[in-house]
Amino acid sequence: MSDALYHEAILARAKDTAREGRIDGATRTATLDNPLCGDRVTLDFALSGERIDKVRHFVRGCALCRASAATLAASLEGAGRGALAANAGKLDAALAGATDDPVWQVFAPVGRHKSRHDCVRLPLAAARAALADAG
Amino acid sequence: MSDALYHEAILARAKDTAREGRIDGATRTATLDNPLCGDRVTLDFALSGERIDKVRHFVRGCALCRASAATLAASLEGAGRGALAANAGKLDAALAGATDDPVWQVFAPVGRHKSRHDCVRLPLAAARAALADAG
Amino acid sequence: MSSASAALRRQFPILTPGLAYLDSAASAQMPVPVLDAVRTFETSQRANVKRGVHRLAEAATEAYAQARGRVAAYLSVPADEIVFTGGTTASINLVAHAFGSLLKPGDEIVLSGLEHHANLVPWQMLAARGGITLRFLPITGDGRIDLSALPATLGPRTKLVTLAHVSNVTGAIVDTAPVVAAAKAVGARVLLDGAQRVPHGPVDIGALGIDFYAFSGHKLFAPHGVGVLWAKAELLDAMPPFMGGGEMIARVELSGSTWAKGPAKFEAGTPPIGAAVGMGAACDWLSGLPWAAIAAEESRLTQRLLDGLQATPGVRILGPSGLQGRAPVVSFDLAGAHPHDVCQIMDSKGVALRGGHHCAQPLHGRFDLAGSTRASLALYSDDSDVDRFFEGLAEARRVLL
Amino acid sequence: MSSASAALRRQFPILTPGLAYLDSAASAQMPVPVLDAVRTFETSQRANVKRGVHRLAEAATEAYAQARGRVAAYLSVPADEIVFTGGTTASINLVAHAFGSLLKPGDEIVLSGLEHHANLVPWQMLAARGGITLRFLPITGDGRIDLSALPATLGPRTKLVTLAHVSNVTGAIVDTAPVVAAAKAVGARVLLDGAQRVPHGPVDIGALGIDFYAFSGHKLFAPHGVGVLWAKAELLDAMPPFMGGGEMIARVELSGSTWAKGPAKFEAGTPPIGAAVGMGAACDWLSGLPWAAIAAEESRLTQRLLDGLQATPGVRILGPSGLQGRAPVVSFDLAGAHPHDVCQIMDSKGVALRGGHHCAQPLHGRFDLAGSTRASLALYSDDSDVDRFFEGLAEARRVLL
Ligand SMILES: Cc1ncc(COP(=O)(O)O)c(C=O)c1O
Ligand SMILES: Cc1ncc(COP(=O)(O)O)c(C=O)c1O
Repeated sequence: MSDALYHEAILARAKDTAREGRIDGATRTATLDNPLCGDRVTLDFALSGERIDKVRHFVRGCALCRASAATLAASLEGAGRGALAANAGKLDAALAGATDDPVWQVFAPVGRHKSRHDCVRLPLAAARAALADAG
Repeated sequence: MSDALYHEAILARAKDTAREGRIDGATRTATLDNPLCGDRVTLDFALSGERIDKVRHFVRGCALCRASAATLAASLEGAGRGALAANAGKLDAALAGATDDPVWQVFAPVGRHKSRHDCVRLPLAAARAALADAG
Repeated sequence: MSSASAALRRQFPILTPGLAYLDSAASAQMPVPVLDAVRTFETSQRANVKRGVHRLAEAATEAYAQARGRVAAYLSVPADEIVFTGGTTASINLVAHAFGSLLKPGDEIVLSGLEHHANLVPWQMLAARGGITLRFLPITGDGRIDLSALPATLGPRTKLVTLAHVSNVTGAIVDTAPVVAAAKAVGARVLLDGAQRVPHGPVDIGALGIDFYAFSGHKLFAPHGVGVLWAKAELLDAMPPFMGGGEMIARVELSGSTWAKGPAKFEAGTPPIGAAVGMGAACDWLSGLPWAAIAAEESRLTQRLLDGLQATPGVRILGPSGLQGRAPVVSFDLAGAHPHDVCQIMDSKGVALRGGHHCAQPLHGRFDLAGSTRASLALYSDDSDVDRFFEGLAEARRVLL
Repeated sequence: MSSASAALRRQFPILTPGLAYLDSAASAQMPVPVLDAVRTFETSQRANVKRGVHRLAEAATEAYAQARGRVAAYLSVPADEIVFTGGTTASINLVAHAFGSLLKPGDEIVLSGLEHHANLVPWQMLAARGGITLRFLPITGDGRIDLSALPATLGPRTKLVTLAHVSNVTGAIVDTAPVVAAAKAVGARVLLDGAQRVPHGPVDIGALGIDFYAFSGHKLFAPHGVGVLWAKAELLDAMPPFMGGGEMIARVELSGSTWAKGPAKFEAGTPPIGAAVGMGAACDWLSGLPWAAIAAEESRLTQRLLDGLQATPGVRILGPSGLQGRAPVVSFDLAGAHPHDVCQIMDSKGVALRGGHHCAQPLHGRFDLAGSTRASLALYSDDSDVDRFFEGLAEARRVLL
């Protein structure tokens, strides 16, 4: 039996390399570390005003972190900047076991494992840092 | 019932003021503190060569410390300097419950109370400091 | 003795019928809920915290975080302002180094003449290291910090005022409002040494308007070896770390390192996990107790001690003679008898007291004494303790005087 | 599994049949004799130490002194050279401040590239404070300190060489003789971080010719929150105190203070008494164990881990491939799998491992990794743990690769 944490859907997300990489001349970028494990996430954004044209993630981290980064990038691309807060709310709900959002509910099994919450939250924190007080 | 520690003989020694005080122009003197309780013992000696002519003790301390100082002073006066080591040995034996020395065996009940060993040893330590490396 | 307090007392297995434990200001005893919380941690949750993802590591990390939350709740502060340390002494040394390193030669720190050595020696060491000047509020005849000296003692160079919330010798509770007002007026920070305050009920730290608060687990019915420093988040941010090592870093390279944020920055190395869990359990247990009733009982017993001592020839009480602004800590001098002799004889009657300078030599110097004898109460104290105390005191007087 | 080791294992109530606890290098578990010693202290001897003359205070003081003696016996050193601290990190910070304050700008300290952050960050902080230069011995490809660099790294300005006795990542045991000889030749002192050495049997510290030794209770089958600094008496004499407060003073006046002698000078405040009693009980228990047999068993299990890992595709072991000069700590990288994912999946099989940088980021940098997965053994480890480890590893590979 594999740990429910590592079900097919989450592993597929972790292996989703569609938006992996960097953006040359990104409008916004941020790199964040998780000091407890040394993991590192970089998120690059190409913006047109409030609209997010393109997102790339570059993760040195665990499968959960990579799955979260890929999920976030896919959710934000083409959306407005406000979509970040909405997605963060959906992840929180998934961790609390209180969502049926088709995109984020794959992270629901992480809810029971507090030590891994930071892994899935790190990409959202990096996005928040990158998009903060934009003008 | 009074604690066996504070029996008549030891209290009598504590109240023995025969050699209490200081010696003007003492040949040797030393003051020691017990840092744990703030108690302080001063021992003054008047020596003629190896012979101890006179001893005075000045104690700010508990009854056990005063009794020990008075006992030591009485034992050393008129003796040679070597008598200090002999008396220290007798006190150690008394604390170990292994003596019938008529002078020091009054301290035998202190043996059971490790926290008070320093109280009765402080005067001997002061004497040792005063008489150390004498020429 | 009320049946409520009898039920409380039964929670403390060490308090056997023959024992009048009146030394709670040195270390208070541990109730069953705390003993059990520690045992449960050690036998079913024990692991190192934070970095681990296995079940025990998760359980330990959760228990440690819960402990921080429970302590924070007892003090009405956010959990991320609670730093676990080794004790009050370690907490104050942390501030003396971390906050102290932000000070400049010529800056001044204000203390009082009744401080425990833990709230004096670290500042003397900082003064020697950093060219800081210490200034002292004097002590009144009844063992209080003389707050009328605040205006003359504080000035534009004052950067910190650091005082015992409750004196461990006189029991005097400092009136914090004028201290905080005077400090604010000159832009100084305020640290309170709460070691003797927290065992007597929850403290609303936020309401005090202070900046730092320090205390120990072992006086708060928890294990030895854990303590707390509470500091405002802005100060935790502004201060450099004190000790270096694991857990307090963001990133380490051979050429240099950067620091974690929040309390972690000040918790270098593996923390005292089991002891912290015990402290959390103690705070949780204490938070549920009927404090108005307990305070009334502690006061009633303190009054009995004060009355009986005042009626005893040769006794001088070091501290306020009444209950106003006073914690249940009663120290006294018995003329002609040394505190250790008094304690020893009273011990033979089953009465546990403490004698000596109680780590407050300057205060005893102020009273022209080398030491004193102290009876200190806690929530489990009852009339039988006070009865035994006076029986023991009569015996000590009979033997020694 | 021999019946002797099965009997040992039964002493650890937390080691239930479903659990393969392979995280002892983070925190080892506590056996019944240690659990009981702590409980006995807390329920029948608990009081503050030293100053008290009542029965509990005498019992507590005696228990604390006995603990010091038991730790000293485990290390074959005099009891008055044992300083109780909060842990390895606190011990090393103590030396960095106390010994560090005797150094001058331009003096050098030699470390290695595999140190735990606890034996690196305090020296970086000292370097910044005191103008001290840090120099590093490099690490070999198999995770050992490269002692061939000693002559080029040590020089007349070297005042201290401070190294892990055993690496908490690679398990490499440092060869102390050439280190001590090289340090002696230039008049430098030697500190060994023994955190990962002491759980594997008594150490004759006197025979090593070193000056300081540091370790933690929680890795030695005792509570968290207590540690030891051993230092030569002459160094305890020469160094100023680190923290100030109660117990470490000779006399305190408002104008200044003087210090106690011996270990007391470095034990400011109420010590972690119950935890120290637990550590003494642990040392006492450990002193009576058949170490030749335990070492042989630890080696045999380590060999099984090494053999099985070497036969696993994609696995790279960080550390010596053989048993020579190696403690039972085995870290590895599984290509394409993150350590936390490996640990998490293996936890679902009841295997407790640790993943990450293990507070040794520079060492992982040396290997071009962010982290690794670590299995660490203790005297209670057995074949069932290793069996489960390989079952779990197979599952992790199946899921992740
Ligand atoms: C008022 C006060 N401050 C500080 C301390 C020191 O606490 P600890 O020894 O637990 O560090 C004590 C108790 O000893 C105290 O009563
Ligand atoms: C080699 C080594 N040194 C130092 C430490 C730090 O010990 P502690 O966290 O108990 O202070 C550890 C363990 O974490 C270690 O393995």
